[in-house]
Amino acid sequence: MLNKGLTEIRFHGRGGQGAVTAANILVVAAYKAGLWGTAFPHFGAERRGAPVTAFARISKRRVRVRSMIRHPDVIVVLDPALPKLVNVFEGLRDDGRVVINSPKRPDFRGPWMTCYVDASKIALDYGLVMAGWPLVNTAILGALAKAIDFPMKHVTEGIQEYIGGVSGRKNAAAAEKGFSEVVCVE
Amino acid sequence: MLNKGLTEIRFHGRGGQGAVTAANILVVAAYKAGLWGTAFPHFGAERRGAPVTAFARISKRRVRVRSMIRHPDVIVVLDPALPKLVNVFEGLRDDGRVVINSPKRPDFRGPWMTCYVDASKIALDYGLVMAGWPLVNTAILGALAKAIDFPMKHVTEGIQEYIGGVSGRKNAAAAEKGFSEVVCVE
Amino acid sequence: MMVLNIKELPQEKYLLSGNAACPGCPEALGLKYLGMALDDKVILVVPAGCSSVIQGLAPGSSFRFTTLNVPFASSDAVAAGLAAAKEVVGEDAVVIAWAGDGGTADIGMATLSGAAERNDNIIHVCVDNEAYMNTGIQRSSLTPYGAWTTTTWTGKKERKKELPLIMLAHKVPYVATASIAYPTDYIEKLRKAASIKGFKYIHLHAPCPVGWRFDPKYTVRVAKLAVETGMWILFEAFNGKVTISPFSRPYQNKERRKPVTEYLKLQERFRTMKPEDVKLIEKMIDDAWKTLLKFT
Amino acid sequence: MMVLNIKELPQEKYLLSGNAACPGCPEALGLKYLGMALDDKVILVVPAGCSSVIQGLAPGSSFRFTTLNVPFASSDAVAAGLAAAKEVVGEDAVVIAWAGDGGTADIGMATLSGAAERNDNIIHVCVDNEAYMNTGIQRSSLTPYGAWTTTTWTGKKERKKELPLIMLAHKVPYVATASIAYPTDYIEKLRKAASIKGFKYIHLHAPCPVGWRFDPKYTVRVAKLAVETGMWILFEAFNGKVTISPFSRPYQNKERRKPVTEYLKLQERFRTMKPEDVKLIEKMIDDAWKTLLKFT
Amino acid sequence: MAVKPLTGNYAAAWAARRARVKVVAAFPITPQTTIVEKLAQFIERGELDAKIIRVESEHSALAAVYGAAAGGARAFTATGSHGLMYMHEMLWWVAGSRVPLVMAVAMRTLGPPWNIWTDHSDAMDQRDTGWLIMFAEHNQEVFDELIKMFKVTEDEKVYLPGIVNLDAFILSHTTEPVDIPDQEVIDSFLPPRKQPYVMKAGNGLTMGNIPKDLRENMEMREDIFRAQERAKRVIEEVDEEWYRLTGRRYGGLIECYRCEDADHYIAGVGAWVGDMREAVDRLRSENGLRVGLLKIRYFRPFPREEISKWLSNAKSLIVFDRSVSPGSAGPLFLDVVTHTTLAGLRLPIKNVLAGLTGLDVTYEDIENVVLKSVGEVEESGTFRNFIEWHYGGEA
Amino acid sequence: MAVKPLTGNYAAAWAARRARVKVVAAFPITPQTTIVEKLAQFIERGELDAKIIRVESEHSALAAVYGAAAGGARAFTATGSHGLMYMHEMLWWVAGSRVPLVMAVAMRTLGPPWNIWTDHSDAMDQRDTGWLIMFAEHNQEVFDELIKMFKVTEDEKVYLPGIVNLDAFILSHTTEPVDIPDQEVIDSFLPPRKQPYVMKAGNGLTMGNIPKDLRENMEMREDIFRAQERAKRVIEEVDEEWYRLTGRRYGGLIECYRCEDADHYIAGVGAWVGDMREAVDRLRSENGLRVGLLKIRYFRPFPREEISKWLSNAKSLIVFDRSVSPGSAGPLFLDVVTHTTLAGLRLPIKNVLAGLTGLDVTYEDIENVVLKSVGEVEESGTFRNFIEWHYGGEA
Amino acid sequence: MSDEVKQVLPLAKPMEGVSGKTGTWRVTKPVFHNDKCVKCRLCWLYCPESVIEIVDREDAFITINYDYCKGCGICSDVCPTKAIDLVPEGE
Amino acid sequence: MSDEVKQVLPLAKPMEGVSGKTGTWRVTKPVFHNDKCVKCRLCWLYCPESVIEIVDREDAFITINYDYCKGCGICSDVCPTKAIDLVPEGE
Ligand SMILES: Cc1ncc(C[n+]2csc(CCOP(=O)(O)OP(=O)(O)O)c2C)c(N)n1
Ligand SMILES: Cc1ncc(C[n+]2csc(CCOP(=O)(O)OP(=O)(O)O)c2C)c(N)n1
Ligand code: SF4
Ligand code: SF4
Ligand code: SF4
Ligand code: SF4
Ligand code: SF4
Ligand code: SF4
Ligand SMILES: [Mg+2]
Ligand SMILES: [Mg+2]
Repeated sequence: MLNKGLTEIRFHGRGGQGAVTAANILVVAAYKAGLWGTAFPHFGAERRGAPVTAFARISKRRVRVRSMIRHPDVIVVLDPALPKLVNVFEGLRDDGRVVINSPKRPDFRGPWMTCYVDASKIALDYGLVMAGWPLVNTAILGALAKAIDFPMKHVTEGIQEYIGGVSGRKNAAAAEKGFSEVVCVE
Repeated sequence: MLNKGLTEIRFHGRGGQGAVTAANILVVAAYKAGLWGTAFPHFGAERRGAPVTAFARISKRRVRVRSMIRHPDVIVVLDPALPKLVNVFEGLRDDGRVVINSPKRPDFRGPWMTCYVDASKIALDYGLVMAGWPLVNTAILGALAKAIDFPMKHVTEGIQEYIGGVSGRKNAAAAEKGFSEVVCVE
Repeated sequence: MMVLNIKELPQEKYLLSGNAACPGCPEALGLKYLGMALDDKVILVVPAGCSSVIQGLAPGSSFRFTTLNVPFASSDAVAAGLAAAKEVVGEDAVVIAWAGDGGTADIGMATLSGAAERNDNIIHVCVDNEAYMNTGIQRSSLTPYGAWTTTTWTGKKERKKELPLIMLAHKVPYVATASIAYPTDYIEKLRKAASIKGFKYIHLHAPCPVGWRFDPKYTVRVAKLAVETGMWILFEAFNGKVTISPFSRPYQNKERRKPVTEYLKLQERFRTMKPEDVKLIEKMIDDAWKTLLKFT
Repeated sequence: MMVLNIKELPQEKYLLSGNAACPGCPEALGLKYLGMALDDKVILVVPAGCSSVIQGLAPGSSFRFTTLNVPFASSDAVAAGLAAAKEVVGEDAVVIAWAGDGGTADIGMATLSGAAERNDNIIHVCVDNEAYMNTGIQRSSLTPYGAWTTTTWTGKKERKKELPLIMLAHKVPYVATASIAYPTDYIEKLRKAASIKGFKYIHLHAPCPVGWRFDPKYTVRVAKLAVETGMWILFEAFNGKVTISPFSRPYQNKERRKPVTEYLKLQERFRTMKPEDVKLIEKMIDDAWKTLLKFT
Repeated sequence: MAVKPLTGNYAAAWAARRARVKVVAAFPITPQTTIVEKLAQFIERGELDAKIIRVESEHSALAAVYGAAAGGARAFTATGSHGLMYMHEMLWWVAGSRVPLVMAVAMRTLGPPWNIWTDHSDAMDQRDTGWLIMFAEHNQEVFDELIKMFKVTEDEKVYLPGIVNLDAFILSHTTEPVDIPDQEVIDSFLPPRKQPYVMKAGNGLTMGNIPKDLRENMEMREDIFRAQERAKRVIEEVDEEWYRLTGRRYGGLIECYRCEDADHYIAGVGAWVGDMREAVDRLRSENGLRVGLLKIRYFRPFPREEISKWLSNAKSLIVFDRSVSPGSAGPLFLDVVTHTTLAGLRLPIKNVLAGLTGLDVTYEDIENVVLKSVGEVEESGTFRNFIEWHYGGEA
Repeated sequence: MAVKPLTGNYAAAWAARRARVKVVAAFPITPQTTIVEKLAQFIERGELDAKIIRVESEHSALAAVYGAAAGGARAFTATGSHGLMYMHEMLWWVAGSRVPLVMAVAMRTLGPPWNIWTDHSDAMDQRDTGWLIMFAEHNQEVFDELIKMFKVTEDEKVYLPGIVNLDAFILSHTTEPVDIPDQEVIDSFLPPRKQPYVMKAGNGLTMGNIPKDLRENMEMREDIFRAQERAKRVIEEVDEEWYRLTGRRYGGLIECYRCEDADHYIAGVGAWVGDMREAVDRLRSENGLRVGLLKIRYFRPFPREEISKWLSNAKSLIVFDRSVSPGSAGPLFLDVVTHTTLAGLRLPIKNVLAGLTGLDVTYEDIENVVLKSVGEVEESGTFRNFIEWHYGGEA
Repeated sequence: MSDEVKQVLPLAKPMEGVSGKTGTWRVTKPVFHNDKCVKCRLCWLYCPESVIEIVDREDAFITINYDYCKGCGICSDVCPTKAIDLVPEGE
Repeated sequence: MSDEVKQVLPLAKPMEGVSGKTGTWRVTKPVFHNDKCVKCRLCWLYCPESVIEIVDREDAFITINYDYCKGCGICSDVCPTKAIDLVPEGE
């Protein structure tokens, strides 16, 4: 997927789940992989639990474009319940990908490829919990890497640089797990 | 003098002496006389006792010009001591007039006509005193009217309109006195 | 002061459901009770702050109050103008400047103090969540000593400005403190304020789960603890004469106050506090009571 | 507090002769004594007001103090920045925001209150001539009840904002009142303030012959009467603890105060006052003393 | 009708009185101060039935009259210079709210150094805010335009606030005869206040919360732009109506003085237009130069069409600015050049920057500039400099 | 050298850190807030040896850094939108004082209604104040230009304060790789602070009292005008020096992208210049249109000479404004038209008003506008409208 | 320029759900148990969303409008008898 | 545009008499009488213009610099022995 030059990604999560962090880490990873990346939140009144979006662009060239992403190549869904609440597929390209935190194959269908992973379980397994919530954003980053053929090594490096310390290592491990456990179906 | 179209007058007084009021009253009088007038202070930090200036323009046509008066036709000096303190004659036209509050013929000389009147005495005679100072501005207005052939009737009307009441009448009387007592010498 | 009974409170909603407040928001509570107190007699003047966001997105609004949003530094002056207009056109209205701690005590301080001195006929409600929440938890002059914010990473070094005291010193007809944990008290104070002509000041303590870092279910608990530890004193003052309000009266007696740590420990913003800081806070509480009681 | 002897005062002039102050100007006196107190250690920050005019016309200045003129609403913030700069570059300076009652209590109130709360290392001197004199005698929040100004033709209807009390409520390290009639007291207070780190507030009573409408020869007399009638109370407070200054001490005792009419009658601005207004003022004086003494 | 000798400031106060404003709030600043003082007096004497709020700053002054106006009362304030800068944020807000409101601005130099004399920087600085902005030439115009401004701003085609600018001292403190029509005359001219909405207890209106749809928000900006365009005709109509009532007419957005046969033009705003008239007359009579004068009355809306109409046969134009945008040129010049260029005009245009910080400018100064500059054009078809700082005077 | 993924705001905070600012004072406002938060963190962690003053308003923010800068310390602040409006008075004062000082402005829509998205009205509104004003396209430029701005403003040929503008969210909150040179590198580039005078106890300097001679005061205004002109060369030299140090160069006041052979031009400032580049590339590759892009980096001083040089053979120009002066046109447009006209250029110029109040603008939108408009020019030699509001999008 | 007047104003009218169905924000869900309820109304009083209605039926003293309940949990915390449980949303 | 650097700055330096010889403002003039003087220095202390100098000579304890004395009269008012008279200026 990265070969097409510019890959546009939209993250869906809930306020407090770390969608913006995921997008940022992707930029770090991209830079390590010799790519250029930009990440930006869709800012608004971000409230705990409320659906939020974040965006990232990954490209071989410096990314110059600043406008909103209207036709993402990839959507990443951090919360299994979100597709029922908001139209996460809006604008998604037919040849796109959906990467979703879900314990089982989700029942929505579309022309895109769907990759799912039980990121919540992974997070809990690795002790990644804050205020009662599983921190799923790194596990799902691993899954995303798989889905778009992004070099996993740089993802784990990126996570460790961004988060640091013990927590960084745990998160990197969760990402590895996400990478290895994700299942993609057409 | 008023025949030349535009007459430019500069008043010299001290902070608190009413030079600006004199200029304003002249505008009222001018309007009553079918003339146009504008009056403006040279604003600054006006301090009690400090030398101050005010300006007036009298014209048959509406006065459009707003710039400072650099070459007055007439200067009016409310305080006999002022010529010693500031150059009251600056820019005065050779064919101009000086109207000054002075008990006797002043000893300065110049190409202009000099009109003097003991305005302080008139003010005291008419009980025009404030905070120990004689209010000389109306007496000197009378003298000015004489000096520039300005219809005295309108000056007294102007004074009464501007000041009003008993005080207005006293001031008008002082102006009449100034008109009748002024002495002009070449 | 008579305490209202819950059953007497109206059911009408003035802050509508589906608004943009965070879960557990104290400002939402403050607005809800405001509606209960004064219903549609109110015109709200709201400077920038969480309460401007809580309204949700136009062309809809979650406020049933007539509401004029205004620049951050302007609320009391706008309110004064509005109140003047209502007076000259002969319309009834309770004009309320509804401002956060920032809009009240910082950028709005000159305007507040000016309206107080002129005795403009408005109520100013300071909804005090002790930081600039709308911009993401920066310190304000009403942030308490020791609290973490995103501009005081190691805890605030200065004490909370004692604004109720400062407003008392302005000698306005009515000054009161209130807390979102004691709605009946707050509602009565609002009603009293509305019945008085001139400048009225109500300072509403409003613990914010987001900025103070506690579980949103504890909003009311934290607010209560503030009163029970004596950190926040409920009182009212007519023309400068102070009366401690019923819910705070027990805590005049220092012995009956709960340990302040019970209040502090629920809040992550105080996690960097050292024991000596806690001592200092205890002393501040004592001092505040002492000072206030001088005016009773 | 020890009272200085006149002979100990320095002869150096910091306000030069030939300045633009009106005859009998109290601000000129305030500046003169400031020079006596702190000489060339001072950097003055001066917002708009008579003191910006008194400097006279550039390229000359009647001030020998290093002086930064600043916008009307900005003095304490500029001073705070200057003081911070001096601290980081390691230079000694006593940074003083020198503002009128308008620049202090009205447009500058938020800035003042902000600097106080942050405890910025500056002295704020409020040179209080009880109106906006520089623009021609308009009322300020510090204009007293009943005074004529060009925006209160029939006398001001609101009371003078009690700013010293308000600053006390800010709990800053040092608050003092002073009067141009008691230069030694004022000079000592300035020196004390300069020796303390943090925010210091000095409120200087400055009767203005032009705005209060009295003969300029009475500037000192009027200022003295303010103290002797108990209208103006000289005190100082370290960390909120008030001490009545020696020159005011006699007037704690109401009996020893001169009748307030002696003060009022010298000033034409009070000429429209009625006997009941005078009563009201007497009551205000009593109240002010009572309140202040609570903090001793 | 009564002709009174009034300063520009008193003319402004009288206009507010005759407009029956209901709420006044203002903060003193030289040279505006006497406007507020006079209004305070009118009110305290019971001659004007209004409330005055003696606010603690200009930000609050505009905030207070804004609150009053939003609440349905005709409201007025006045300021200038630093006062205008201090309330600058509020100007944006008021226009964005579409609340009609009228303000007099006594234009004065911005510091440092402190300086109380006239300079147009403060007024020009407001040109993006959405307010209608007009410049008066004399005290009668101050009065007339303030009255008319109420009517224009309260027209449903406009619903924007408006400023009438008067130069420090040379208008604000200059006394000259001003005709103040009787109250009934003004009442017949100025209908009761209208505005697009009123903040009223119980009507549940919310003004200013975050928009869901940014497109709609941008349309609000465009609507302000359109309202400015629509205001042009309203201004002209109101000018005509005023003429029928008082016999005084100013030409709407622009007056062109002695333009019928003019070759060369000068343009300016504010009080020195009077001196420019004098200069034009003299250049014609003494130098035989056919000079016309564009008196730009309204700067916002900018008289794009009118100006280009007058200039279609012009051989040159000199724009006098009494302020400057450092790093570029005079604000008036920027607008004039742009709009004449868009209209397809191609003529030598020159910017003379003069009278800033209150430096006195005489008609002789103007004559000298014109003589020299027009000489250049007649000689070479163009000006030697496009931007010239002129200090004039006899020095 | 270290490349860090940073938001525009963090890049700004890093620039202040690398410039070794000594005093910071700021007041939070979305979207600027994280600049101050980060600086507070740097300082509290001891990573930056500076004092931070947590002021109670923006007026005080600029006042405090002004005091610090006047006192001899390198100082920094940041704001945007209403914050910038609230400190507007102070901007005039700082420039008038000739005290160098640097500010980052996160540009955001002005209310009402409240709206946090990008719009250039706040930045453009400062154009008369005397400040240097530049617009960054991306986060690297935010960092680079802030560092360079310190050097430019502290150059004795300039001694004026300066602003670096960054668009709300699309720069301020967008993370992308930014190269942050090591401290020693910056130290070698940025000399210790210089300024024309320092307020120091004992030196008896008075700044800002009333001038005796108005001529001198007017000369001060002219000197600001001249300093802006002089700044042009300084900006170019500093750009070159930066290039030698870092390999990054931006072309001084202006960059012309794909202009060598261009027929038609578009011009703009700020972050959407990135999208314009994309549009230009596509218009060339897909539509065979030779379009060039004028990226105007500095709006003050306005690149009068450079812009006209590039446009000498242009067939048309479209100026994109993300703000408007109601009653006239876009601020950028006003400057561009004026200065190209003065340079004797005569080409169809059009103003597209788009992206106001944060409305998203895509490169497709830009392409569409250009295709349609250039079509008009090629057909008729001119544009159909000179001012066009463009809402774009798919709706 | 068009002369047609159609003001676009920054106004809004009261409306429920302007921030959407905020019940979707819920992470934990309050569940009411009538049997434990002592009808004190505190939950009703303190619910910041005003989504608790006093119905005073036999089967339920109160109801919760889950369309807008944000799941803050205040009702549960203030309930003197723990008649409101907080359970993870979606379970 | 010239490239020459010559800043014109809003600065001033301390100088006596920047508002001119302010003695000319005088309406009344203070006249000192040495015989009545008790050397209390109050006139020196309270003179707002700082134009009174303590010379402590036999013939005069103080002198007044009339170049700048504005004639406010404070010295006369504060003098405990009325050793300073106020007379109308010019008489
Ligand atoms: C002039 C100005 N400066 C800054 C802001 C940004 N701002 C909006 S809300 C806010 C903080 C509000 O804090 P507070 O008043 O305590 O209300 P809260 O959000 O906590 O309810 C700030 C700084 C603004 N809107 N206008
Ligand atoms: C923003 C702003 N508003 C108004 C003014 C005008 N102004 C200058 S001095 C002054 C009054 C000063 O009053 P105060 O602070 O009491 O000082 P005083 O003149 O009495 O010494 C005013 C209103 C100004 N310079 N700037
Ligand atoms: S941040 Fe706090 S005060 Fe603001 S909306 Fe959220 S909970 Fe309410
Ligand atoms: S008006 Fe009063 S305070 Fe101002 S300079 Fe004159 S005497 Fe001094
Ligand atoms: S969880 Fe919160 S929002 Fe839901 S019903 Fe309980 S108190 Fe109300
Ligand atoms: S708080 Fe508990 S006991 Fe009281 S009414 Fe609600 S559910 Fe019942
Ligand atoms: S009259 Fe005034 S200025 Fe003159 S010496 Fe006496 S106190 Fe000083
Ligand atoms: S006040 Fe009188 S007695 Fe005292 S020193 Fe002066 S002149 Fe002599
Ligand atoms: Mg808050
Ligand atoms: Mg004052």
